[in-house]
Amino acid sequence: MLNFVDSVQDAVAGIKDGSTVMIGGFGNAGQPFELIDALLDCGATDLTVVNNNAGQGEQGLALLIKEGRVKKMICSFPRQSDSWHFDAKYKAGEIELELVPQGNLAERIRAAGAGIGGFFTPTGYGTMLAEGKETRFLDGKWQVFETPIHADVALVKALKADGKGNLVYRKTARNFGPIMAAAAKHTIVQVSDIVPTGGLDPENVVTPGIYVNSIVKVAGSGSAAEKVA
Amino acid sequence: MLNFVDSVQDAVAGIKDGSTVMIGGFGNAGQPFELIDALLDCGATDLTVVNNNAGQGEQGLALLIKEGRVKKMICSFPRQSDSWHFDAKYKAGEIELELVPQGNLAERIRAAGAGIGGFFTPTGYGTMLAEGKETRFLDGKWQVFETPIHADVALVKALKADGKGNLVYRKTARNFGPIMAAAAKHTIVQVSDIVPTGGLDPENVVTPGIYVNSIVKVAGSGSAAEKVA
Amino acid sequence: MSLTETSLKTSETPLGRDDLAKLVARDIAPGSFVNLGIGQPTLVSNYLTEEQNITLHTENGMLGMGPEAKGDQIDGDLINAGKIPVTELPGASYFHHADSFAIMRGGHLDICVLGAFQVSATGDLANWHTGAPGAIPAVGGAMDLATGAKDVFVMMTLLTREGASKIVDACSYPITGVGCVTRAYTDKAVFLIGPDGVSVRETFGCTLEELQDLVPVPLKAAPAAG
Amino acid sequence: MSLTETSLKTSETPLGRDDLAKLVARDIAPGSFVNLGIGQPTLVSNYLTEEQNITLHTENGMLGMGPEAKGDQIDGDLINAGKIPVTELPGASYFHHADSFAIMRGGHLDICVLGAFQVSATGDLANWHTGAPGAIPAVGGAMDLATGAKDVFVMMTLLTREGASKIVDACSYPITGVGCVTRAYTDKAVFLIGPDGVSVRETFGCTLEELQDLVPVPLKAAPAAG
Repeated sequence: MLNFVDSVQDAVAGIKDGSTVMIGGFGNAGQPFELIDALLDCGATDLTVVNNNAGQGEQGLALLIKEGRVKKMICSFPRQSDSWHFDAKYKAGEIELELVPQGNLAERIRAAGAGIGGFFTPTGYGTMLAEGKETRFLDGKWQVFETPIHADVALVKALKADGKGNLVYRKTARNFGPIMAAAAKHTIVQVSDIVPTGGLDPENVVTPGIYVNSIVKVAGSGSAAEKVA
Repeated sequence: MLNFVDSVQDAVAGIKDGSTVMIGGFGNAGQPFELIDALLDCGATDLTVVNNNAGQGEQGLALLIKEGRVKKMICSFPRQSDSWHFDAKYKAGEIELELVPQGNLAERIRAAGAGIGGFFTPTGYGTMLAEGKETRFLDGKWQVFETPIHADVALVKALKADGKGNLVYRKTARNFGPIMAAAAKHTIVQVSDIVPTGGLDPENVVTPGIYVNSIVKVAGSGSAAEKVA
Repeated sequence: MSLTETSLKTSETPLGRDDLAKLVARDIAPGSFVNLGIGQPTLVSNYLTEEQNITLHTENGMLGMGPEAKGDQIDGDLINAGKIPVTELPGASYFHHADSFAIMRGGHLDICVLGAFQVSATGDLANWHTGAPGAIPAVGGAMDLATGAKDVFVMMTLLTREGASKIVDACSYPITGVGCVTRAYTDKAVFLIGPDGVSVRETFGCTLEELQDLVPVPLKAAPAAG
Repeated sequence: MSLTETSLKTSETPLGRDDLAKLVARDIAPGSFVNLGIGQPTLVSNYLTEEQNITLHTENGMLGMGPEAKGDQIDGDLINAGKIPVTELPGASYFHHADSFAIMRGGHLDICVLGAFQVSATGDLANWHTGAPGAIPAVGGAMDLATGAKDVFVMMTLLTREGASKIVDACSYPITGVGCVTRAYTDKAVFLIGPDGVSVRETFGCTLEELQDLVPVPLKAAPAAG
């Protein structure tokens, strides 16, 4: 059931300790910073977080990790020049890491939303990231069996929502939003703008409202540029 | 390499005997009638055709079947009130049928385009359409292993193309077009309108031009309504 | 409760197709996403109210489907899964077939309403194929619908023309899905199918005892709804 | 042809990074769809001509990527896989991550250009992980890029700082993909990797014989391009 909430605090209030939380975004583009900040404030801990990265600098996911609220990261690229909070926790053995090639990460999230129980992908075959995994020769190449990544909650940033919860995104900020919205039991979206039902062209809807549970308008969260500036 | 051709005859000229041909459309919506007619005229035979149905009445795919040019149909719903040409060939043992639940058909086509070697789906488990197929208990339910459907050629109808081959569709005529365009080695598209590059909003492109090989403008093929009328 | 319980009878006569559709429509929770199968289930849409705010899915690629199109509204590019021209409601969206069936397979639809030849005591559904020799099989989206929705409701007459119960111990027709049906709405009763067997929520024109005489599966009265 | 063949030498000196990028750019067929990896491969975009009509893919969700954004063009929502602000060309399109990697995994990209630590005689690529104890691994899209494109070109210096060949019999670093590299562009030579081993298309500042002294893999001269 879709609901529009007044604050990011209300939006994340139901997130429980031990949840698996998907967080959209690639770099700053599409990162729902305000929702992540609210998750930090709400106190939920023992989280498994799915994101392409593992936090950067002194903001968002990096702070969740710093505060010891993340027990496990599922991501493709944790190590960055400014991922010091993750690096420290990882070296101290205080955070678990499941490293997944980026396309397998995306496809595993997509599989969860699409009700696919598992799939074979050529990506990663023969590498240490496929060690111990089932392999099979299909369509002329060796492939690795991968399973869906489900989540309790997704935190997503979109550009606009209408009254039915349909979403559109902006440029490369679209990235993980649509597949995470479909993969999570409960999807929370921050948008720059809420338009009346009928205000989005049905041909151009990217995420249908069926995948959306809570929407909160965050002023000025339209472009990552503003965040960076 | 993308090319714009002047006639549906030129568009289908390269289709060889023995090809696997995907044909878009669900009912009349999205059926590339003019391309199918050209395929009929060009004489290619011994075809495996992938379509949701197996032809209706005295047009399009039904005529291809009537003329004995289709050795095998891969589809979800061959039997209809006016599928007499398929019915006759089937009862005479002159056409092979691979019957696939509609969603598995769509997902198998999608898998081919996405480079997925196979996947487990709950649809069909325990039914005669899963007989002899590998099954596995995943995510709390029994699932069936299904493999991608690749094609040599896809015939697709879209609304508009731009100079880069990007496509948009119209309402429920979108149906199989985007996934078939991605699954075939060579994708031929009939459109109502060709707009200059830059004439489609990058946010609203449904099929990126990378999936398109030949484009032909067919006057007045915008809506199936006109065809019916 | 005992088999002689008669308070289940909520109508003196069996329900007609429209009354049954009305009943199903009333039972759909507000805000639900619903797929109505071809045939009898389509009637349900006539009785959904605006207050219910139900969003209809059609598997050929749309959410927010409106009523059947009439006259000038008819557009060959806007059809439902039964290939009938329909309309578009504000807040609709279009998507391709793989995305559309992902909505179903992924368990995102709240309810799917389907016709049936038979429903077994454990919720197996048979609705796609008579299994008759020589019959040309055609499945369409039946198996996907049966497998995907959170709840699968069936609408059918309880008895075949020959008088045999369509609620059966085990399906004799080829099945569409295993253990998928959670509720069967029939002209004579509403059956709830759960892990502990088949219970009857209400009967129409018969007592539970009379109903049991027609149905070869042990029935019990359902606990009153909370 | 013999190992003493010297006609392969097309330059008297080793190539610099920009000259190498220019060479790669020239070798990309008109109309190709290309993904340029982070780092040195990005330089290739500086030498693609308008006549080539190349479409650049960035795996974070775009086709039709333009040059790096400058000044007022910078938009935080429009970045490449290296998280650098870029621009959009007419005819661009956006899509989500699963669709973007489907483009790669499905074999739709003509060419992917990547950096490398090592390339083996059978085309194995190592470019994601030093394998050093305590190093935090990070893979990103490296394995997807290595696996997906029709041709994987590598750009690298031939030798490490310590003077070891990066063309190796078998990779000592953890590999990114098996048998995926078809061509390696280095400062000293262009290597073609195929089912019958490693051949050299051209050399820069050395003869094939001198090159063979540096590389622990049997080399032969490539047949002249048709």
